[in-house]
Amino acid sequence: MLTIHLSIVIFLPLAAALLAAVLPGRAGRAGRWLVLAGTAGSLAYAVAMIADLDASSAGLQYVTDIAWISELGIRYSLGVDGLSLFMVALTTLLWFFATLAACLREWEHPRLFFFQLALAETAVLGVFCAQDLALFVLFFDLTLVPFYFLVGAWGERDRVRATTKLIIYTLVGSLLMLAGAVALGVLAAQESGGELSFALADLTERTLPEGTQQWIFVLFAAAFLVKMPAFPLHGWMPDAYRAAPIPVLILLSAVLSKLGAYGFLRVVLPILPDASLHFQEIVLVIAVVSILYGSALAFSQDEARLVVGYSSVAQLGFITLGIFSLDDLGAQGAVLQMVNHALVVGALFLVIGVLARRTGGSESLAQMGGIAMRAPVLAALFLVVGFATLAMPGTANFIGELLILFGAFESKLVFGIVASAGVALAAVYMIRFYQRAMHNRIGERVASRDLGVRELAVVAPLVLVIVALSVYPQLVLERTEAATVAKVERAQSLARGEPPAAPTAAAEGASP
Amino acid sequence: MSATTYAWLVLAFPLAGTLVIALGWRVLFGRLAGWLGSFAILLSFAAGVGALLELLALPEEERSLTASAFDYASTAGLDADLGILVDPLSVFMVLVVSGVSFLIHLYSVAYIASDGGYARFFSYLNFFVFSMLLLVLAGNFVLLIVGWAFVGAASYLLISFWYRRMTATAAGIKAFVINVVGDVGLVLATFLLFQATGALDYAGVFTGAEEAFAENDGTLVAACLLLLVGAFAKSAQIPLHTWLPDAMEGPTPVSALIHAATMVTAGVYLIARTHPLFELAPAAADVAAIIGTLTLVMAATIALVVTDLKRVIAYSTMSQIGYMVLGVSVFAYGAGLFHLMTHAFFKALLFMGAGSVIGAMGGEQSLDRMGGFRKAMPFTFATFTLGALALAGAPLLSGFFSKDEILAFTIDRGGGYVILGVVGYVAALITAFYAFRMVFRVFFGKAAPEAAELARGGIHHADPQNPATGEVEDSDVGFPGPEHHVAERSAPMAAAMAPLALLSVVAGLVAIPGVTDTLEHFLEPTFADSRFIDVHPSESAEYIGLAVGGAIGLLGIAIAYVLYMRRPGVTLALRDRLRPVHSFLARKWYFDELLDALFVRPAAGFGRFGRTVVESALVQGLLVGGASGAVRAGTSFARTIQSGYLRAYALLLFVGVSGLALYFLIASA
Amino acid sequence: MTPVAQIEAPAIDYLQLAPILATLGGSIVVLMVGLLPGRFVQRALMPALTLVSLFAAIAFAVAIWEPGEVEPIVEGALSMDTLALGLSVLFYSAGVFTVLLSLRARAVREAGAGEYHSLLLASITGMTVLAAADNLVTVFVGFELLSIPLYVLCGSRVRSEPSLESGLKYLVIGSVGSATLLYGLALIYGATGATNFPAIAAALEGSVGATDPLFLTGVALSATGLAFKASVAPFHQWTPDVYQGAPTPITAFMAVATKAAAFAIFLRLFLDALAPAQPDWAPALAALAWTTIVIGNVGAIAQSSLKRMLAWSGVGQAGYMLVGVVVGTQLGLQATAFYLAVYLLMNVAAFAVVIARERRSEHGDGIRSLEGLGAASPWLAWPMTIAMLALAGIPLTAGFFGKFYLIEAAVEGGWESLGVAIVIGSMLSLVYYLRVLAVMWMGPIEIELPAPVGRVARRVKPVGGWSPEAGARAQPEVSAVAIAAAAATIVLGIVPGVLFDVAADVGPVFGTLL
Amino acid sequence: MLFEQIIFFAAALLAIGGALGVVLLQNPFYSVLSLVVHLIALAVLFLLLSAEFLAAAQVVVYAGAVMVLYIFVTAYVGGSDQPLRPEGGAVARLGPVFAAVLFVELTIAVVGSSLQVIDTRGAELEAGFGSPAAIGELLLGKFLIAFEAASYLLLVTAVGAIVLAGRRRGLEEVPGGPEEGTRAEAPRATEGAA
Amino acid sequence: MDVAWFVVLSAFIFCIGAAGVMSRRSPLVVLLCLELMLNAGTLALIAFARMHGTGDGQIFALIVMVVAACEVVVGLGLIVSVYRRRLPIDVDKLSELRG
Repeated sequence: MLTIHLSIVIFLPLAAALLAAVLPGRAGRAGRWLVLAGTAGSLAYAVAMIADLDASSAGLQYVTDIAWISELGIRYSLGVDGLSLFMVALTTLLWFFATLAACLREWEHPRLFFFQLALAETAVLGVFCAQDLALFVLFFDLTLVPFYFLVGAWGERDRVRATTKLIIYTLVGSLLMLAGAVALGVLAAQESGGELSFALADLTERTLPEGTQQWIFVLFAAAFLVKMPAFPLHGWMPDAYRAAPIPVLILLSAVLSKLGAYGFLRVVLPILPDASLHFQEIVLVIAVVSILYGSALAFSQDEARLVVGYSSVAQLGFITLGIFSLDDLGAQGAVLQMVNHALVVGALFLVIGVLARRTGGSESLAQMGGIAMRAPVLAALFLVVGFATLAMPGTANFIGELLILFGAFESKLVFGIVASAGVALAAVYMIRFYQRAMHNRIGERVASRDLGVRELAVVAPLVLVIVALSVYPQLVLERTEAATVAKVERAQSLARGEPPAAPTAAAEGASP
Repeated sequence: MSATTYAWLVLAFPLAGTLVIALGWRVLFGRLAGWLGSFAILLSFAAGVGALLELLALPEEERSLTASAFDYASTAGLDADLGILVDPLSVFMVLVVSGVSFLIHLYSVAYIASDGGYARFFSYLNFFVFSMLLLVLAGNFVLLIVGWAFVGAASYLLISFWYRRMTATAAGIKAFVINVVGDVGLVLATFLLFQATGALDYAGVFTGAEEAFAENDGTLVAACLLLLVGAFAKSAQIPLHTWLPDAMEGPTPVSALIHAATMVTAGVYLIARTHPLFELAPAAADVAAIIGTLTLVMAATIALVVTDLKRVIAYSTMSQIGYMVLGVSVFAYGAGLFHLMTHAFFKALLFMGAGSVIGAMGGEQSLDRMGGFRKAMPFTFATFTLGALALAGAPLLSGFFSKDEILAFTIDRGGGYVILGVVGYVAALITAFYAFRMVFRVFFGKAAPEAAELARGGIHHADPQNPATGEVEDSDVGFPGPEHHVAERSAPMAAAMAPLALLSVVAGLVAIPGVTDTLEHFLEPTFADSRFIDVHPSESAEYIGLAVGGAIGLLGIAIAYVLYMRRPGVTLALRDRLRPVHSFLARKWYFDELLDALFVRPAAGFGRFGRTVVESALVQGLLVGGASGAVRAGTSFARTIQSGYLRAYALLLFVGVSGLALYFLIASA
Repeated sequence: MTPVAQIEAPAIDYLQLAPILATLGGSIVVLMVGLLPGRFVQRALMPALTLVSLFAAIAFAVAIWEPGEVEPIVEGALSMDTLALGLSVLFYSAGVFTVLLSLRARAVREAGAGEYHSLLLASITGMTVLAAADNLVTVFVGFELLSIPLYVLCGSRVRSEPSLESGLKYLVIGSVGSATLLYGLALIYGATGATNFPAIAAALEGSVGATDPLFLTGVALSATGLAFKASVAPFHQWTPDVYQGAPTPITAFMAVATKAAAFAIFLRLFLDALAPAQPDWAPALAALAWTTIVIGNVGAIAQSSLKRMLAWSGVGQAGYMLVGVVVGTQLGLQATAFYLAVYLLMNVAAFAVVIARERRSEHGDGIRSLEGLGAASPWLAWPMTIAMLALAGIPLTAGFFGKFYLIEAAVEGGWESLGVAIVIGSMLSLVYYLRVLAVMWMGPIEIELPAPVGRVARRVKPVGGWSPEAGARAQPEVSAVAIAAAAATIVLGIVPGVLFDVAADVGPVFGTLL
Repeated sequence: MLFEQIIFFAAALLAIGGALGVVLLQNPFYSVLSLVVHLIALAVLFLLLSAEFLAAAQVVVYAGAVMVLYIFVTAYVGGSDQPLRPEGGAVARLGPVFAAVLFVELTIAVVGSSLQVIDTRGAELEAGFGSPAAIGELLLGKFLIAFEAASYLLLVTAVGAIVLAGRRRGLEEVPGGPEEGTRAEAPRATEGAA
Repeated sequence: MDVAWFVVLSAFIFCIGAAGVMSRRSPLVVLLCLELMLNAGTLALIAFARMHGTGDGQIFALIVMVVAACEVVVGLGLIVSVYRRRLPIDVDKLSELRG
């Protein structure tokens, strides 16, 4: 089947933004709503796809596969399975809310701003849909351009240094990955004698010798770990988080960080199974350290953004842990947790924005306190989000972490046990955050008032999604299971010393 | 309707109550929220009764029903559904929980009346009851953990209900984090069981465990110990008990409901629920027994010296739960649960009484300032004393039977258990003593000014101040309300206390050795598979135990009478004589300091170290600074040789040439 | 003494020579017409005629375009194969852009329109000769024919001190370079006894071993000479100084055309004549590539003058392209050709903006001249942005595929390390490319250049380019060039197929390559 | 034969001497003159290598025309002589060293070369080798392009010379703006502070 | 007389020229040194031509002479205009473009 559905999903926002950018003067002011409509369109499309996804098959659906640059063996090849589809869904969802949040305040050069916003969405969606490694890399690198401007031109304190750091840091990774990707394609072609192709399906079938796999793995890992970010590669995070405007920050933290984890699942594990196994323990160490370190820093921060920022480091540590447990339970947990984390982080930053408006713009915990007093609704929503963030049992996050830990226990008990300390630490930093902000004595400059309609319109729906998912996490689990299992099966069988499972074509979809 | 349907209803009502009150907080005027909440719990209790009847209608061996709503999380070999288990044990718990909870709701309707967070309070309470019922009805470990954590969350919310009190919020965090530690323990345990048995539901795990594990198998013991971590965190047993005294920061009904009657007994329930595992791993059971005993002694001793009325009761709670833990871990399930029930009654009663007194004192909680309330509040006096008697194990009251049955079972096991039993009796003596220490210091002696005012028909309303720090607080949202209420003046409170008083007296009658064993018999189906189901101390032994226990109880009361009524000065003299002992007890055996030094400080230190050292030195310094430093060095090198001097350029060019030529010469050789 | 022998003139295929003749003739015509006085002639006719001859050359080049190996013409002096023609088209288009950018340049006034344009055309002719050279002598002549006019053009603003300085520097260092090249060629000739490339290759295959020290030393010296022209480190030092001093249109021309010519002959000499010795010279060139990539990008970081910054970045880019030579495969050849084309577009766009700004702003070619451009005149800011992103190798610009292609060639040729070198270079380059974007788009900001550690390098003064013609008026042609080049960069970044086809044609000119 | 060797060494010494003179003599005038000597010595060597035509060209064109041009310019500019001042002194010291290194390398290359013929007087020459006729034949034949290009190059050079040294017409009225051609910033005086 | 001698001699002259370029500051003399280097090339070419007995080398040499002349002319032209601009005739003084 050859459909253009995905192309529509990907490019709809960009198209809307271009249209909005060329709209003349007065209409131009309404352009932002056009962009919002574009993101809404993609969101609707994604939801529809989830609705009629064939959960049973691990294969690709809505496949588009056209030769783009035959000289380089690059194909415009899109497709989704359960895994990608949920990534797409959460991307569109968060972009919708971020854009909405952005629409509700004023920007200078709004056209440019919303254009960049939409361009970013298109790029990210491209990454999640790409089924050709070169295309994947292309979109992956492309994501950085709009974010460079979004943070640099509309950011806050010290924005230029922050955004430069962000881009250089992450692009260093991405460029290494570019080299790795090219090498992967070419060497795989030479190895197998086939003609040059970057199609993930082909690459999965053409297994490289372990030595080659290893150095390519390093290049990819560099890109993905920086993106997450994982300790000690999170140097860009504090500055960027401080500088980014809230709507951008939501996307940066909720969606962009997932690119790394997704990349591991989509590219590294299936294509470089031996290397994944070889480096498993190193990556696990990084993951565990990220968990503990991130948590520890999260509960010693004063800036609300950084509390969440470092908590994300920890959360993505968990996700990495799940992925590199090389165990289907862990992987499933990781996938679920990717969705959860995106949702809660998005909500948290929205809340931080709301809080800042009640503390005279300050986001320092020391300045907050007692905000709950006249804002029960805000307090309640924040509480729900907080509990979800610390993965309280009964939330989908708990199921995610449970699966991750089970996976980790299965494969590497020690790492799992150390990591489980992170669960308790999460409780510490999250409750501390909630308490310092909402409870305790009232800060001097705090003016406690409840959520306005606009704020409610942005925050509440997101919280509803979180609650819904908590009641029925199965929604994600059953649809992603087949795909995820297919991603890890090779590495898993290697890890268990079974004869390596032949890469099932179904696992990667019909090869072009 | 089948028992399971009732069970769903049991869950449904409190949940509905929570949501309705939470969403409708704006429109629920006056005390409507309170009545609504209480009514929801009443319905839930009714449903519980319905379930009980349905269950009794069934033949004994079929009295274990499961029902499942939908797949909660089932993927990659793991399968957890939203399922409940209805059997005598869970129904028993449901009844105790919902029953006591109802009365406490009733009490709160009046007690909390003037508080700014009235509706919030009741939605929290309902949520707590829902969570607790979920915990006891859960059909598999995942759902158990969910209920377990919800209970913890509810207790966090209620402890820091007066959230603008720093002390309250601090206590809340402490409780929450320790509870989460417990959760983690449960998760780990669950995994070990899941790995071995491949199942998550109770039946599957228990049957699987019997195949998978030999007696005292290492893994199983580990799993049981991890279960105990969870249990101890909830039930405030050593070393995870430090949160309970601080939890008294919460409003008194909360202390009554959560921190006396229901939540803290969850650990006991857990051990009883997973008894097949513990019977397979006696080693773990013994650990539980020993820790239970330790706790009950420690708590009792501390209760001797604490001067905060509520904290005294809190420590007594710890110590009583120690008895229960001891009971269930010597496989005297009936006894343990029996004590759980009786304790729920009299301890809730004690707290309510305390609440009434504190109300009269205008929020003041210190025993030192109380006294002489006997005349002013006869009803409170009467009920409180009954509760104290039950606690002290005075003959023929509920505590008398339940406690002594546990000890009888323990001693009956012989061997080392005898020591535990003896210790238990010693602690009983202390218990009796501190129980009446409270009674005498609160209700007898010289009347406090508040008591006098109450007698004169007024009631003392100090502007609320933090009992811990004494700082004055406004009475707006997030602080205690301005008014205070005493049982004598508000019907709902009295209406809640009277039945409990009655129960504390008569509850013992359901299990008089040799006469009645209603409870044991009812619970039998659950424990039918236990190897100890038929192990009973001989009646004679039980009666001897009862005699001894009764005597000890009376003796303790007598000593208290002598020390506090006859020769007041003595206690002070004693305290000065035994200064070190006293301070050791007053500092709660230094457990807070210990945990602080072991966990809190290191963690905080690690965080500070990370923020100040690692971030700057490694992350920003070495990785960022190092790279950019290298680049900068390269830059200025490149620019330095770019000196602008033609001849220098020529030089470099020839350097390059000769270099290349050299390479090629070597290559040619 | 033999009686005077009859000289039979060689067969000359004029059609094949047509492109060369077009520019050559053009230069003479322009020179002659330039003698006529009159504003119209000077301002309008000169550029027009130049453009005519350039377009004619392009037309001829396309006309005789024929993939695959072609017979050398005129006794093996030249071989107008697709490599020569393809790159020549680049020279010609570079010429076109230069002419447009020079319309208001002071250099034209000071040098005289006729001379200026005819020198430009002469240089272009030299480039074509060089790119087509199939014989050592032709190589040298072409080399000089390309260089000498440029020396003059660099110094053509005789009233401007930087211009003179750059001219003299370029001349002296350039002559050293060509002397070295000459000596190298002499040694090669000495070792092989032949001047025609095929003959040389044959000799290396046969009688003379490819490892003869005399021969290899010759390779070393001639490599140096070419590396110098391509501004490959450590022979790059003239580049920033000359680029900054020269009139900016000429800088742009040198940046793209000279480099292309240098690489043309690099490819031709090393992949054709010296192909047999590839194992010997490849490692050396690889080392040069590494050095160049690092030095170039590192040097660019601290530049406050846009011209210098582009010069340094040009050094770095030369390093990338050298990779294509090192691997010595057909793919490498194609990748290099492809990148040269892309490189032309990116740089023209960038330089056009620099010209537009330096003529207006008091900051001259300093980076400050771009401040707030995004808001002030997006039609200049966007091309600059695109150019920078493309140079940095960001996707959806031609630059991305250029790098992609080179890396692919490197890996396929077994030089993974060079692939990594390219990406490392790109990383370094981000620092200064992004700075430009920040200055244009991110409002008034502190432009932070890394403070030099160790011995302080002396401050660099921006060079003024203020031009009376442009002082007040808009410069449509400059913006047009910028926009056109930028647009092409984007288009080729989305549908690069066309360019790839051309590159694929250029590939198989040397039968010997795999 | 001996006679030839004597001539070679004499000419060689003369050439080297001339070269050294160019580099070492302080006064540009003398440098030019010693270059002339050097060129003539080279012409002699050309003769030894049986390149009569080139020898002639060398003497006539080079030592004659070009050097005269040199003299004029030197006179015009006034070659004030400077000592080898240590501005960029390291360079002045290192330069000769690397030159020497290069020389050693080249010598090794020549000596180490596996070509036997290099250690002979060279191949057997057919008659008229190096004669104007032979040269002409090659120029108009095999090297036609090079020849034409070279001639074109001469033309271009002439143009260049005009551009550079020729008197400019009509540029004296230079409108205002920053003093044309100078740097955009501070005047020269302040520049070059280390 | 062996060809090698001539080649070595030419190499020596080449290096003298190089050394001169690197050590003299008067652009005039620098130009002369460049002449030296080019002449070294010529000599080598002619020697090789003799060695191989082919005329190519001599033609090459002839061309080189032309080129050398051209470079001289352009160089002198630049020097003259530098002088006209009243700048010091000293390559070390012409070092404003740098960094």
